[in-house]
Amino acid sequence: DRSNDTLRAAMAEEILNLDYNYTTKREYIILAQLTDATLFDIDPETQQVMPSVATGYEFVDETTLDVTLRDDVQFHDGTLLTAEDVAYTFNWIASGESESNANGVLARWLDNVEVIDGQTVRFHLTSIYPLVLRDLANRIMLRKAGTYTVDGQIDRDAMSSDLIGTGPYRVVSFEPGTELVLERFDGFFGDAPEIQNIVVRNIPDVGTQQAEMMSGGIDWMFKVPLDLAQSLGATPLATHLSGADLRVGFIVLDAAGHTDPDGPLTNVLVRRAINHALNTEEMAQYLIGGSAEAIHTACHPAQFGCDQSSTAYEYNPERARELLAEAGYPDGFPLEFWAYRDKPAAEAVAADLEAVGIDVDLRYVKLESLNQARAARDIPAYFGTWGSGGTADTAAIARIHFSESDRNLSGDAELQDLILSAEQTNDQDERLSIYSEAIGTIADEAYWAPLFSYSANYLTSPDLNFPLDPDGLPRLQNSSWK
Amino acid sequence: MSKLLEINNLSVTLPLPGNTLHVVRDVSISLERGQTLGIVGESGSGKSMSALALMRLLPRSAIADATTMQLDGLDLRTLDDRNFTRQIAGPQIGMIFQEPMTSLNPVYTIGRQMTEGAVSRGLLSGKQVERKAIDLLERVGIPDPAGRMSQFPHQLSGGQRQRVMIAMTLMLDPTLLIADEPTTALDVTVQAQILDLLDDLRRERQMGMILISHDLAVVAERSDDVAVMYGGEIIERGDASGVLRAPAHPYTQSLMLAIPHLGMAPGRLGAIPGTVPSLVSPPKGCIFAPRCSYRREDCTTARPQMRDHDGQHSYRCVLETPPTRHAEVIPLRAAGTPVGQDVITATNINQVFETRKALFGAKRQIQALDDVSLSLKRGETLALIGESGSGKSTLARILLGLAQPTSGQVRMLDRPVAELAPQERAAFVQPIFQDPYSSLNPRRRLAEIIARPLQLRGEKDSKVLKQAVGEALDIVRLPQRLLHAYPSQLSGGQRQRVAIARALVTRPAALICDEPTSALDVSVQAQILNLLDDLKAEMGLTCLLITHDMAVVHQIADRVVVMLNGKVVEEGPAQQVLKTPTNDYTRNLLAAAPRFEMTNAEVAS
Amino acid sequence: MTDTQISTTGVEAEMTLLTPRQIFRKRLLSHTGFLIGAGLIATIALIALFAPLLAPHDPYAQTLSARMLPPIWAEGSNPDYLLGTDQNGRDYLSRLIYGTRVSITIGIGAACIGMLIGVTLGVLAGYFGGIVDHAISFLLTAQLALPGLLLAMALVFIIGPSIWVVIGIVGILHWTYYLVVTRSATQRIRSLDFVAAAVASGATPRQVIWHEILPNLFSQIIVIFTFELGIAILAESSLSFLGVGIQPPTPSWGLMIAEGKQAMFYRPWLVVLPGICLFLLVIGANLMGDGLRDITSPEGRNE
Amino acid sequence: MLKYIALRGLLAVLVAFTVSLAAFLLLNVATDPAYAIAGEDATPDVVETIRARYGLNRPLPVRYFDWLGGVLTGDFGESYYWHKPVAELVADRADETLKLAFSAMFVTILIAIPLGALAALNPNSWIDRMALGVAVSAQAVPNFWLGLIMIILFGVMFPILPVSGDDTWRHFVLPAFVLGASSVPAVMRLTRTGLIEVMGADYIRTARAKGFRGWPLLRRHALRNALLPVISVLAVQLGQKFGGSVITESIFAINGLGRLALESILGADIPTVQMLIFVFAIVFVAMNLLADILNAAIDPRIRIG
Ligand SMILES: Nc1ncnc2c1ncn2[C@@H]1O[C@H](COP(=O)(O)OP(=O)(O)OP(=O)(O)O)[C@@H](O)[C@H]1O
Ligand SMILES: Nc1ncnc2c1ncn2[C@@H]1O[C@H](COP(=O)(O)OP(=O)(O)OP(=O)(O)O)[C@@H](O)[C@H]1O
Ligand SMILES: [Mg+2]
Ligand SMILES: [Mg+2]
Ligand code: NI
Repeated sequence: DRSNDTLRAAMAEEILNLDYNYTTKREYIILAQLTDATLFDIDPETQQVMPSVATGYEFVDETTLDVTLRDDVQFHDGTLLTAEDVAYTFNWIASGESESNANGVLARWLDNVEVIDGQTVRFHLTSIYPLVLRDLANRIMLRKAGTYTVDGQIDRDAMSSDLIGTGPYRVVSFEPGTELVLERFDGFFGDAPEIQNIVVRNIPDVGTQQAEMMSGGIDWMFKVPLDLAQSLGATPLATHLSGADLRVGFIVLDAAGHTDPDGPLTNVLVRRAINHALNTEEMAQYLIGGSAEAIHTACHPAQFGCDQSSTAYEYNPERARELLAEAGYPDGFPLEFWAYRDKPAAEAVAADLEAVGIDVDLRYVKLESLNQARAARDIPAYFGTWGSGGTADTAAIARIHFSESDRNLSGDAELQDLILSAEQTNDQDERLSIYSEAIGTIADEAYWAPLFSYSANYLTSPDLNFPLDPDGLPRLQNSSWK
Repeated sequence: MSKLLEINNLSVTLPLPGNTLHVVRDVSISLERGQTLGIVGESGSGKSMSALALMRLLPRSAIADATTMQLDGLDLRTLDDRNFTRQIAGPQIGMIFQEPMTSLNPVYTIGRQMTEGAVSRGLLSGKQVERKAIDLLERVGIPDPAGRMSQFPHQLSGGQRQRVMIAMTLMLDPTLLIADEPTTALDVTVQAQILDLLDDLRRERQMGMILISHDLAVVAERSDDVAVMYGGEIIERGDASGVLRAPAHPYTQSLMLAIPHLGMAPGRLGAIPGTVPSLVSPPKGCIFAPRCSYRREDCTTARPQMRDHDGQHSYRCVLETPPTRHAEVIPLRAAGTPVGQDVITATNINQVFETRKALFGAKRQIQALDDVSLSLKRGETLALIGESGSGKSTLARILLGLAQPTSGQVRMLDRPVAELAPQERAAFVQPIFQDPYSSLNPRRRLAEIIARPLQLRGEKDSKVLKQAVGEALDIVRLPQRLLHAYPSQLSGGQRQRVAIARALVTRPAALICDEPTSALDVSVQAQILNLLDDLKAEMGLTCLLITHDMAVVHQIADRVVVMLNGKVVEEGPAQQVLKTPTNDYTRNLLAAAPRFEMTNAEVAS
Repeated sequence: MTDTQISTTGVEAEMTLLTPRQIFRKRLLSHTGFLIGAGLIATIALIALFAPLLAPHDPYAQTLSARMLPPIWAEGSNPDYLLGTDQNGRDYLSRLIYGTRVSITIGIGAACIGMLIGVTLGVLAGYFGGIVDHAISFLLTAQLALPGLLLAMALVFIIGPSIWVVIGIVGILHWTYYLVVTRSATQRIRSLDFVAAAVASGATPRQVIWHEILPNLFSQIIVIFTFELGIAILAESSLSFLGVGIQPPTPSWGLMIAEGKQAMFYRPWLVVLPGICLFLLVIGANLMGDGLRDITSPEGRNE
Repeated sequence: MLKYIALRGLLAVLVAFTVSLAAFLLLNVATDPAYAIAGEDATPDVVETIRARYGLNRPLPVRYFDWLGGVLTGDFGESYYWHKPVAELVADRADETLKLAFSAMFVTILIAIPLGALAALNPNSWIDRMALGVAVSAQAVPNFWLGLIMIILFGVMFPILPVSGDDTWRHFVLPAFVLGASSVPAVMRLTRTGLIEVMGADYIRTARAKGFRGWPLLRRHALRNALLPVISVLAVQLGQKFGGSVITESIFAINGLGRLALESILGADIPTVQMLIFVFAIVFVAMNLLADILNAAIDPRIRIG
């Protein structure tokens, strides 16, 4: 609402905890951008590492990194950030007792952080890790030393509601699951945002959100289903924005034969047939819309190392049938196909597979159920998506899907070694060629049937100026009134 | 001075989907101050409808019409409903009903219900009303009347509630009191008290009273004038002694012959053939014609005139002089059948029920049977009498083996009943219950109902079953074509016969009949009692008969056992107990039983 | 004159009376509400039966380029799709027609399961009383105290959604009405004299229950069945609406409403059309239930 | 009386424990909360961390008895999501649900009882038919559909009422109507049948014979008796509304217990679900008890020993 300089954003997911060190979901990244600052920023356009709380860095050797800090970074309670604070934050999260959600990310490579002087900290790495700076930029929010120990007791929820961060906005009030009120923080070290107040309301139902948007009750909503975004965007009541999104959608096929050692999916011809059967162009255009595009790689084309020259299987149901026949399934076979989001797309996939003779039993379930079934190796094929945590690097998608993880259904040990080897080097060219080879293998073996990249659909009130970034992360702090 | 009540040509019709019931037709009655008019007639004859029409309490859809309807010279027909309810219902005409248990509002105190009529009319001040209510309660014989004012109806017994109803009606000092079967639901001893009370009050206050009853003896004892109703019409009316001692109409005559009389030697009863007429279309001729043994051609062509008979009373019949009934009494067929050994003996039976009065309240024990011993001999009819709640039905269930006594032993055929296999027991003794409506499964055809005991015994051959059912129907004199009817298509008497047929199909040696006729009209009761007599004569049936009617005991029993509060208080040969009771309670029971003080000759006149 | 003889005139008068079944039929046919309800249900059942003949399209066939077309009366419609298309470009009319199958299958299946459970427990509790009755009453209280929708969600969650799971769960959650009614009816019938007569003839409890009690519960069970039919259909649609019911792409009206919900302001028919179908089916069941209840209750129309 | 209440209280607790045990088993067999907490892009190590953090790697019976032990000391555990004691959470949310339940009940009573009474006093008239029509229709309209239609109608076509949130009384108008409408058929039918039955009772005939008719007859003699069963049903319906407004609360974005329950189930927030189900069971039994006590207060025949 421009009149009282308050941006009212709606979110369907409940906001329960403001401390991004203890959360994972996307909504929390958006909020963390507002309330917290990280050591570095990644330029969304160029993917370059930019200074933020840190002014610069230097690799002392392959596993030692020195980072220098600004001297004017203020916490929301007015105290200045020191090197001790930074070291505390990282050491705490890396320690097992933090039980932080970021612990896994950090513990992989961080040994400890040491204070060199008032403006410098030193990171000791356990091994070579090419994505150090990205992790520093994305995952860890800085806290005052001792934050998580209250009266001698560990309190992991210390920052969950009365957050003291270093970001451009500070928390005025927070009612978990209902409403978060933020106010511009005048002591912010960076560029001051234009809008004075941001109110984030939880409205679980998109229909209700939309009604609120129409009646002027909210100014911004995201994750808007395409149809709604288009329809409402066509009215003067709201503006439809469609931005890029690093998220990609794909079908993971049980090539390893976890569900059935001799099942059809263990046959590469069948997997190729499935790739041929899917009209991904139409799905991208009609069901996801906006900037979404069909993809043929197991990564987002915008990601570093995502080589687009790998095999592409064009939409060709005839060919798919032939391949199935060739594989010994002229009459198709029954296939349990799991999905948890984008129901229309899941149904479209099912319909396309049915069209080439595969008898699909669509199991549209809650994410938890899918995750659980997958962990139990009970899923022959599922419609997955991955947002890479906003990281425009193939590493962010390849590692989790093709190395030791229940998401890896390829059963290809060589591929796994290949992908892990990319993380043993800081040489970007070498990484590029490794990923290129890996992506090529995945495509040739048709371990996946890549579907499409996503598009982020937003609806904003007509007088809101909301710039979009190519990495697909909404940054409310950059908005302004028209 | 005009008569207190004068109604001429009252008709009531009830439109039903598809047709119309003519429930009251052309009824004329009149009543003097201080007099009692008794209206008698079998169930469904339109007694209540006539009274309700007077009170404007008919069902919503009913239409009432009369040429005269005057109360104390005031033409009631000119009053609109509002004025009628203010001026007549209550202050002028009071009415009490049959069901004392449900006629008081359960959620308000006695006091409130007694006083509200007067208070809402502003007749008396609060204090006065209270005083008057307490006085009246005292007058009707309620102990501790002041305390009762704050009690609720459920805290009173049935007889007390009926007294409260009477007192409540008297609060507005009506000039006419209508009592619609005021005592039918009560025990005979209580019945006598209530009727005495009503009589006294009528005399004290010079009220007119209409006493509706199906019990001819009650009406004979308590009324000045009597109207006999049949099929919605008054077929005979006049002074009580004239109408009931020297009935002129063939129907009234038949009715008198159908009732067992305490004062006469027991003999076959004169059952009226056929069933009550349908009220859907008014008959052109005499309404009783289809069942009348004096039926003539002209009976069915035109409605007979009301005919004067010895000045005091008149009747509606084509016969100019009333027919004379045959005087001889046909003796019972089973009289003097030999009595054999004990077949069922109960020794020292105790039955204690545990009930909770309130939800989760303390348990209460009811000693339903207290050390009862009794034996039933082969070939005899043993009557068990006693007031309501004295444990008769409980004992019957125990004798049948349907319930286990708390202590004591029942021996059947010289073996403990528990040792008998259910089939053996069933083959020996069968029950007949009071309510012919609930004793037949409404979802089964008669053939299935009657064949069921045989099937349970393991008989599968459909031919055998069919034959047995046919024979059973013959025994109870039901036509074979009813085989495929449902119980709902039968009259009460026919149903009771089906129940008897079912009991007899396995050829048991004994029947235990729990009030088999008390739900039936007297004419039907006569059929059933005669049937029992036949069965005894033809099959040598042993019979335990539970009843509360002294006349029935007199009619059919060889021996009688009197129960009070779960104890046997007297036992002996029937005629001896009835003539020379030794127990006070039995004496009261006998004294309270309404009776015609008539001789055989009188009935025959 | 033989007094025990029944005059034939009287008997003949009674023989013209109708059997209970005939009376029932006659009253049914003169009850407007019942006729409307039965008509609705019959029509919908026929549609379900002949869905393949009636549906103009394959309800699963998608044309992504023809998504969310409006119905024929609205602007921009395609005459090939009488009621437009859904978000995957499938013919809405065909999906609505096939949706009858889901609703009717689930309604009947769940009502039957509920009936089996409820009537069994009700008859046992009513007939045996005592400890059996107490145990069953406790079960009843526990069941009633459980928020049904939540439990259903949790259960579907566990077993994974499919039409049979939904039938089973909706059925398992809807037996209380049967139980309450059959329990008290059994208690009442049990105390009637014809039961005592059967026992006196040596009938075992089983024989009494099958032969004497159940036939008398029949009409009440039918009445509850029709009501439960409606309730089960609504329950399925609620579950599907919440996303834990019927699996896509199977056409279920509740699911269709949930899917259309997002676009309801611009394409209200997506919500309104399946809503109306659901309404008609359930109202049909309820009218039938009301009618049957009126007819079987002795005083005529009196719930 | 006290003994009765104590016994019923015991029953309530027993029911609550039975129900919560059932819920506990169901939920735990159903889902692994760790996955739910972790979210869409969670890596396995995050899931593992979470599992350890919440003690989800302990055997089921241990966890149940742990929970039970907590409950006996008044501690219902901590929500996996909200990071605060479940009891606090439920207490926080309860007021919205209470407001919604009571206002819905108000709507129900306002519509159902007068309509039922009018129908009963004019049986088979057009009023009666209309009332039955309302009842049958209200029964056949799915709650969620009515909610959506109300939003379309009053939020968009005639935007006179807010369609989401729970700030002012105006926010409660639509949800209260939608939720209240679902109880109208039962209450209306019961009022109607009850009154018809009472109007045919012998004691009403007695009152008529004493010269009462019309409104005084209804007020002084019929209403109290007829309302006895209605009160029980109202209490049960109110009890159900405390827990059963899942759909209404989520459609209208009211932050009450229903929505909390929905989200907790979908998110496998077992402690929260456990407590909610426990509380709903207690509320249900308590409402029944309340109905019994009210009935006993009105009807002298029922005396609680
Ligand atoms: N509400 C009603 N609807 C239809 N028919 C009725 C109604 N009330 C009474 N009848 C019929 O009207 C006729 C006369 O009934 P009424 O109650 O006057 O008989 P009664 O002589 O008082 O009988 P009883 O001795 O059984 O009380 C009967 O055939 C009865 O079936
Ligand atoms: N199942 C039972 N539980 C508790 N009390 C019972 C039970 N059956 C009978 N009683 C009580 O036992 C006593 C005797 O009842 P019973 O039915 O045997 O009397 P009755 O002489 O047959 O009376 P009526 O003439 O009214 O039929 C009554 O006080 C009754 O309330
Ligand atoms: Mg009568
Ligand atoms: Mg008895
Ligand atoms: Ni003769």
